[in-house]
Amino acid sequence: MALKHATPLIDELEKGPWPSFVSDVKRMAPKNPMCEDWLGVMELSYKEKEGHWKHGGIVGVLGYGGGIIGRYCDRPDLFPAIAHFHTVRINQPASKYYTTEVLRKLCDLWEPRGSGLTNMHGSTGDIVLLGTTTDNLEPLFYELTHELGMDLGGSGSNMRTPEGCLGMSRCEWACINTQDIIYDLTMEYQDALHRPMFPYKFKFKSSGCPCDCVAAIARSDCSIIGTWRDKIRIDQESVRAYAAGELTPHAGAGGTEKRKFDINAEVINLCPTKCMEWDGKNLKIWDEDCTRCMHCIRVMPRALRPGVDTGATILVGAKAPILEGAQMSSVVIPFIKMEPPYEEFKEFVEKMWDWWMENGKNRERLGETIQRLTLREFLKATDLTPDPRMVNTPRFNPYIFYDPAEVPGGWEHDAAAFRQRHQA
Amino acid sequence: MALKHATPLIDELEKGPWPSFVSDVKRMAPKNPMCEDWLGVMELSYKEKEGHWKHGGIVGVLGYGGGIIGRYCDRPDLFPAIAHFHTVRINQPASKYYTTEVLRKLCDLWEPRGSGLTNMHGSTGDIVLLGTTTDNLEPLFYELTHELGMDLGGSGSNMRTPEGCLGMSRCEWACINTQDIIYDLTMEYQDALHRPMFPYKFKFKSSGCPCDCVAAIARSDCSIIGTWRDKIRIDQESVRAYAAGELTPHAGAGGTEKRKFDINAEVINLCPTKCMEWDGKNLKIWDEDCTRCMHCIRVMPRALRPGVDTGATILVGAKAPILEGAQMSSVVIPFIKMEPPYEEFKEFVEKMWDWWMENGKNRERLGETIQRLTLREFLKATDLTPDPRMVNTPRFNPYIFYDPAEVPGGWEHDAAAFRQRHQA
Amino acid sequence: MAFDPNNLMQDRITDIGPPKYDKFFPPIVKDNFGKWKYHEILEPGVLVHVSETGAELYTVRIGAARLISIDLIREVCDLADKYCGGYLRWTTRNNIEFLVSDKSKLQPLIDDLRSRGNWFPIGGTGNSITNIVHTQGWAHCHTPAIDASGVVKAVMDELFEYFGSHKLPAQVRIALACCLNMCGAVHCSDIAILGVHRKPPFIEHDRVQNVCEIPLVVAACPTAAIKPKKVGELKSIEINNNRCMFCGNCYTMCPALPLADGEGDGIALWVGGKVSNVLSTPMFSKLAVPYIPNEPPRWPATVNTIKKIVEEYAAGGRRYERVGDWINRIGWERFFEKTGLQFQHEHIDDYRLAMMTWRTTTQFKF
Amino acid sequence: MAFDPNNLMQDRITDIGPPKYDKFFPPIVKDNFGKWKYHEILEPGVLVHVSETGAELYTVRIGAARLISIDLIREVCDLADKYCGGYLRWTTRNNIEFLVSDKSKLQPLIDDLRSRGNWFPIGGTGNSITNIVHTQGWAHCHTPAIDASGVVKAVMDELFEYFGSHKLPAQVRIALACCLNMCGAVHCSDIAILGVHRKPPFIEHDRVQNVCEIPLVVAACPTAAIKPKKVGELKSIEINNNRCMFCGNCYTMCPALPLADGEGDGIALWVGGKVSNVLSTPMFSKLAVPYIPNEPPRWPATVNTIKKIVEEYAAGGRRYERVGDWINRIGWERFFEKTGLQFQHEHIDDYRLAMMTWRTTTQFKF
Ligand code: SRM
Ligand code: SRM
Ligand code: SRM
Ligand code: SRM
Ligand code: SF4
Ligand code: SF4
Ligand code: SF4
Ligand code: SF4
Ligand code: SF4
Ligand code: SF4
Ligand code: SF4
Ligand code: SF4
Repeated sequence: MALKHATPLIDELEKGPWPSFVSDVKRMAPKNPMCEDWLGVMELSYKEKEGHWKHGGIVGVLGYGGGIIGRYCDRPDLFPAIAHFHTVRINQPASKYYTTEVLRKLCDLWEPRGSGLTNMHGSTGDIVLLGTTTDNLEPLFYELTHELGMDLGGSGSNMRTPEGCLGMSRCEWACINTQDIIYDLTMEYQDALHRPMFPYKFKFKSSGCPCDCVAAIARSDCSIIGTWRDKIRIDQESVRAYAAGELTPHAGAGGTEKRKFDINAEVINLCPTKCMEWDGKNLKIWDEDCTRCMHCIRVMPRALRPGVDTGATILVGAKAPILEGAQMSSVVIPFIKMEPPYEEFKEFVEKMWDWWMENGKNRERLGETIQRLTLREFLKATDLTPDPRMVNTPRFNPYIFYDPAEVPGGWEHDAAAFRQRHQA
Repeated sequence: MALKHATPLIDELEKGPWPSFVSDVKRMAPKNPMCEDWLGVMELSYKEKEGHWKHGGIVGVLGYGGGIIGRYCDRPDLFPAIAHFHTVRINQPASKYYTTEVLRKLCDLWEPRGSGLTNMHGSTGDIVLLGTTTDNLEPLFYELTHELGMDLGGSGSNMRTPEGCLGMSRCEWACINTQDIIYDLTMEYQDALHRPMFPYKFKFKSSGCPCDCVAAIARSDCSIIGTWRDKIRIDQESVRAYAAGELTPHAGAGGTEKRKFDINAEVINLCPTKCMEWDGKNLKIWDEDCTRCMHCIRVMPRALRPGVDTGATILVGAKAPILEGAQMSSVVIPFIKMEPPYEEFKEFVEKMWDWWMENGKNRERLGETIQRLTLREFLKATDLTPDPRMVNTPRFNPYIFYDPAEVPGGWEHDAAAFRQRHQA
Repeated sequence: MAFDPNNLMQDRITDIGPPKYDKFFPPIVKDNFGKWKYHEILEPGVLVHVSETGAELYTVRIGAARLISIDLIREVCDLADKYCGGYLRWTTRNNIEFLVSDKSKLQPLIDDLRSRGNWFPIGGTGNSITNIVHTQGWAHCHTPAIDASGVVKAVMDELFEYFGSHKLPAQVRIALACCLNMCGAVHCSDIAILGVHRKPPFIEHDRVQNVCEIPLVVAACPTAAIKPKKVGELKSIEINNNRCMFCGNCYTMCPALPLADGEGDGIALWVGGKVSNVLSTPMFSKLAVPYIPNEPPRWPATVNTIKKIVEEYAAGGRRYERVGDWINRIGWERFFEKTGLQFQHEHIDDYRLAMMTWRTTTQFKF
Repeated sequence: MAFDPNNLMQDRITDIGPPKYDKFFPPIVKDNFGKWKYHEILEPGVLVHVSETGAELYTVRIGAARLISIDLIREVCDLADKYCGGYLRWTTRNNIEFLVSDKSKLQPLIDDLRSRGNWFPIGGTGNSITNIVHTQGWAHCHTPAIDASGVVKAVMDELFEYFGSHKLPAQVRIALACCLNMCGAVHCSDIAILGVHRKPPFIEHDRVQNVCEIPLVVAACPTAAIKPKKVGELKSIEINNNRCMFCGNCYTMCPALPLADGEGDGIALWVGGKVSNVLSTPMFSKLAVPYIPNEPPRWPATVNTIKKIVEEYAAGGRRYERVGDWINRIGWERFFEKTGLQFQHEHIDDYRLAMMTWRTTTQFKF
């Protein structure tokens, strides 16, 4: 069946071994005029090398300050079906597990109410329904809540949809229950998620271990990363089995064949802290020097496991470049136990938010506020004690703001006495 | 003989195994009232924990804009002999070699004309004569030039006295003739040294090799550091002698006894680029990967020597913290041949100075001007080509100032055409 | 009760949040939650996780476009119903994972997936190039300098051999963001594809005061290039083009400042970033190529440059070395040599922390 | 002709520069310039350099105060005349080197030096603690927060065993600067002693307009804490004390802004810097102790803290590891533990590049 718009350029994207979104959408187009016009606008963009979407106005559902991104086409004359093309962000279930049942319901819900196109998932983690009109929003929200038991995600200057790695659900290295943490925070802070109250957006992400499979350290204002503070568990027999070539090193990540494994070359010498020793029979780890980089564990997963006194390292301030340049998260709590109901952690979160709301400028991410007002102020406001683990290195400039409380007489000089000692 | 001022506090500094400046000056005091009063003012400072020197006014010798630091005591009532206590900076001979003849002449000259105290040497490298009065300056300068064939060093916003390591005079690693370079620059730029013409001070330092024994990289606006670009010279027989414990490793720097020397542990594994191999008989270096860190050479000086295609790496911008924080020098010329008359280098110097004089703010060091106006501008002004050796890492922020000359249409948009393609 | 457009408050449910996380867990996950003991990759794209209880969970990972239709989702559901008791998940990089509890269904699932043309490629595990994290591009956003999905498709087609194999020294994570907002968080990726503008915005003075809040626009500029200015009777702004580095933040705040331009826009490539704390610490991506023109529909120059970088890394990287570790070992001078890329003034940082990137040592390679 | 105070131009010589460098070379240096082949440290403080020609030059290095009198110089000359044919030099760290060409005079020189009490200690070579580079302090400058020569004497007395021995893992370079101007260039030293003020300047409003150029004073402040201000009829300035970090740069420009204060001033200690490009690249010194009070005449707290740092380094450093390399290996968390120093808010950078110092990884030691 011929489509409304010829798309010679994007048709090129049907070729090749990787799944083609063009083929997918073309398959939809006969049933959905939005898809048809969307193919048309894409083709136009491919021709002109310019996008054709305008800024969104304020669209949303009643009582929510976020979750919908308004979007309008700048050529409604050519593509009337997508003149309005708003996005709906749905808070994904933690770690993105689904039954086919709920997915089919979602498809059934979306089919009549929008383009039928989605992003599985958005960069923040939401289910993204791509392209609908304002009048569809309220019914869609109604069905979403009633029939799927789901809710909108975040947008605007609010807490954004938190996201975690799959953690304990399928990973042997998880040191914290990422799913429960993410779910608990999401539920506890529904108001912050749905009603913008912050200077700018705020993102939580949680990874179960330092591998950081949800990239928390790069893109969350508050990163919760599992770790342990006791000893790596060693099964010496399995270590010997790796050495003997009986087990596949690196769980097959570097090739699935069993192979001779030189523990010295591939583990001991690579350990960043050089805190390991292998005498051909036994592996010894000086855990007090280990920085929990996961390398030895990930290359010999059947022999080594994280310790059992587990908890999280909390880091804050990651963000993309706008305005002050990109930041990664920085350690502010080297270790915290993370057991429900996470009270100690939530107290920290609330102190952090209070400080940020009081001091942050409009459109200033937490990391930027800390940059501007100093990490010292942040620690003070959140009742945290300075710790060398918070820095890669102490300062190397001598521009120290000494506390006047610690100086005899504070900032005051006795000018007269000074001039008695020293003639001008 | 009792001295004028009791000095119970600083007398404590006569104790202990390290040479005592207090004992030294006390020995002088009976002959020189300036020394007597200087001991007195030091004692007062030790009591009050405050210095007693005021800002200097403008003092100097005719036709020179630097070389003398004016200094006045803020208690002339108590210490009249040092009411005036100016410093004379004398340009040291390169690498600070002396004959006793010239030193004695210097002492004879200084004895009647000042305190008889010196700094051998000042931090910049000058011979510092510490403490004299304004009326002594001209005769002192006359005698200095006539009898010693010496001249003043720098102070103020001028080129400062250049300084080098001892280089080829007594070091087997010197890749450039530091003495000649320093002498040549000093002579060529006498005017810049004696007559302030820059936004702020400007320092040259030259080390013969990457050991940097004159700390050029930390404290010179322009650092000239010897290096080579061919191969490390290896005497395999001597390598074997080290391995066999026949030669003292590290030339005795770590203990002067001969000892068993594990080349793998002490050299191969420590080499920062891991570009060496030792099979028990022969040492192999992949020179293309060597970063010339000097380690292997310094631990086996009888076996290894720098290459023979030698020259210098030029780095610019080092300085102390005021204002923008301390800087080390940064590479701007990875390799340059340094043969008299150093024309290519001097062309670079003059372009650099022209740019700095034109663009530098008052009291802005070269490194700060580069920070403010970008390294790109500096390279452009000095006709240097960007090279990855100039950076530890390319930029990681996306804030690129693209050159409009490379953009079709430059900075201009065709606004009307744009709005024909895109409705507002 | 059904939705009543005239009575939005009727029966309204709000703030229920997402379904509880374990609601969609397959039974084997529920039973073995927190008890997993080890895992193994059986072949690229196929994992087994073994529990302390002895239970074994098989996972088959397939690459997917991130922009997918409900038709595609339904097709995936059919497969999950047939082989996985109806359970599946998406990964943090937008791949789909089929969760197989019944080992006998593993090979049939794999065979089925392989039989369906280019829809469901298996791979993305271990030392592969997995799915490219990306953003909207011309598909939906108002600030892009490039498309997203199309560039990703073109790149993945070319790198496809690395998706279904483990032949790289380590995992390679590629990300794309269509503008400097970097929704793809590309700033810590092994290879990052970034849409860039190269012309300062033009100012539609007749619209500014109507559609923009001038103080917010002024504050939005990272380099303070924008000042308020009266143009005739109109309140507007002026831009010091010399200070503009084309970030588009002002355009985000003010639609009357378009900067997109077909000929001006294009792609910058970045390399050597990472997120994990494994061996080395997280690293930012660094500029490799300042500009490649937009070449729809298949962006050949971009694709080939990435391929070249990957191939040099594949040839030169040591086992476990991420791209950034490899470059740190060989040095940037060698990176540019080996890849044939040109080092230009754009590579030298000139923003706020620039000084920290200069080479303050004589240590480098000739 | 003699100097005539009434005719300065008579016979005036200017711009002759220093004597040519080889003028004072001993003959053996002239003959073997650029031909040296290797060297060896025979015992701490005693070096031999061997030339390709076979010539051998012996050097005996002695520690010296940097502030020395002409009497002392003459005494040194006597020694050089007796044993060195009248040749000697100073090093870049203010030690004196006797240059002995005649091997038979080596031991007699050493014996003679040793016989003269504490005037001429032999050492400073190899893995020692050599002379402390320092500045003026209360001896001559107008901005110091501490003395220089006296602190150096007290510290060297305590560390004396390390001057004449090679028992440290590597060389340890200590430097002192009496104010933030850092004439001692202490910012790249293994251990740095820095004089610090802790009170903002007080303003002598009645003097400012007479003795200072207000725009220069305003420009001098790195943190923009200073503004011009009229005080009654007087043109003066005001200081926002909250922004002042006590650098004293305004005082350098304006004597009417004193900030020295006996109780406020003191010492900050820094560690882990280096200059050489050997093994590791040059490094800045990092804050170890933000403040120790001035304790003349012998600064016991400063001395003991430095001793403790040196001893921990001596015990824990590996061969060839500079202080900074040692700390990088063990981590700052261990450095503070081992030395018993307290990590405080002052250690956390809050100046311009502060962000680059934060720990953006989960890698650290408990
Ligand atoms: C949809 C999504 C991209 C995607 O294709 O997945 C997205 C899309 C937009 N982002 Fe984003 N961001 C999305 C995840 C991100 C991320 C990644 C993350 O959350 O992990 C980042 C980087 C991390 C961070 O937060 O810094 C990100 C950093 C930005 C920024 C820069 C923020 C900064 O502080 O530097 C902006 C600009 C702004 O806020 O004005 C922005 C703005 C936008 C806007 C709203 C455009 C704008 O200027 O108003 C985009 C709307 C596009 C559209 O029409 O659909 N978006 N944005 C992602 C959200 C989907 C979801 O909810 O799951
Ligand atoms: C005498 C000397 C210290 C010493 O005891 O050795 C010295 C003494 C002074 N220096 Fe210095 N500087 C001396 C070498 C240095 C060095 C080291 C070097 O040259 O290698 C530095 C650090 C490197 C650098 O240049 O950055 C240095 C960085 C400063 C600064 C900070 C400059 C900056 O850009 O951060 C100042 C402040 C200024 O210029 O206003 C300064 C200012 C001063 C003044 C003139 C005080 C002032 O504020 O006006 C001092 C006069 C002291 C006196 O009364 O005798 N001095 N000054 C050194 C010169 C002796 C000589 O000629 O050999
Ligand atoms: C499924 C997923 C988590 C999820 O919640 O969805 C996941 C799952 C696993 N990751 Fe991951 N990682 C996942 C995203 C990530 C990310 C995030 C990202 O790429 O955006 C990272 C950080 C990337 C970075 O550093 O830039 C990540 C860095 C790792 C590492 C560190 C590897 C390294 O060399 O740095 C490991 C350990 C390893 O594989 O050696 C790891 C290991 C693992 C293990 C082996 C954990 C386990 O024991 O089961 C899982 C199978 C890995 C595999 O694919 O071979 N995972 N992993 C994500 C799959 C993404 C995909 O579809 O390709
Ligand atoms: C005499 C002197 C040069 C001069 O022109 O006066 C000199 C002379 C030598 N240096 Fe040096 N260095 C001299 C100041 C320096 C400095 C500058 C400084 O300290 O301010 C440095 C850089 C310091 C730093 O990195 O902070 C310096 C870093 C080195 C190194 C690198 C050591 C390291 O582990 O980083 C070597 C190589 C070695 O010793 O292993 C070296 C090696 C040498 C050798 C062995 C060179 C040779 O082949 O003769 C000389 C004898 C060293 C010895 O004392 O054991 N020299 N050397 C200086 C003596 C200062 C003193 O009195 O103590
Ligand atoms: S971050 Fe750690 S716990 Fe989470 S999935 Fe990755 S490896 Fe497993
Ligand atoms: S986790 Fe990393 S640091 Fe710790 S022992 Fe293993 S390899 Fe070494
Ligand atoms: S810098 Fe090099 S050439 Fe100069 S003295 Fe030191 S080791 Fe010798
Ligand atoms: S000079 Fe340094 S980098 Fe070069 S081979 Fe020797 S140890 Fe290795
Ligand atoms: S990166 Fe830029 S263009 Fe792409 S989705 Fe995000 S805001 Fe839009
Ligand atoms: S594009 Fe960015 S840099 Fe340019 S004017 Fe706008 S906000 Fe400023
Ligand atoms: S460091 Fe400061 S106080 Fe010491 S001499 Fe230099 S300018 Fe003077
Ligand atoms: S001491 Fe320094 S920071 Fe304080 S006001 Fe003066 S110049 Fe500014």
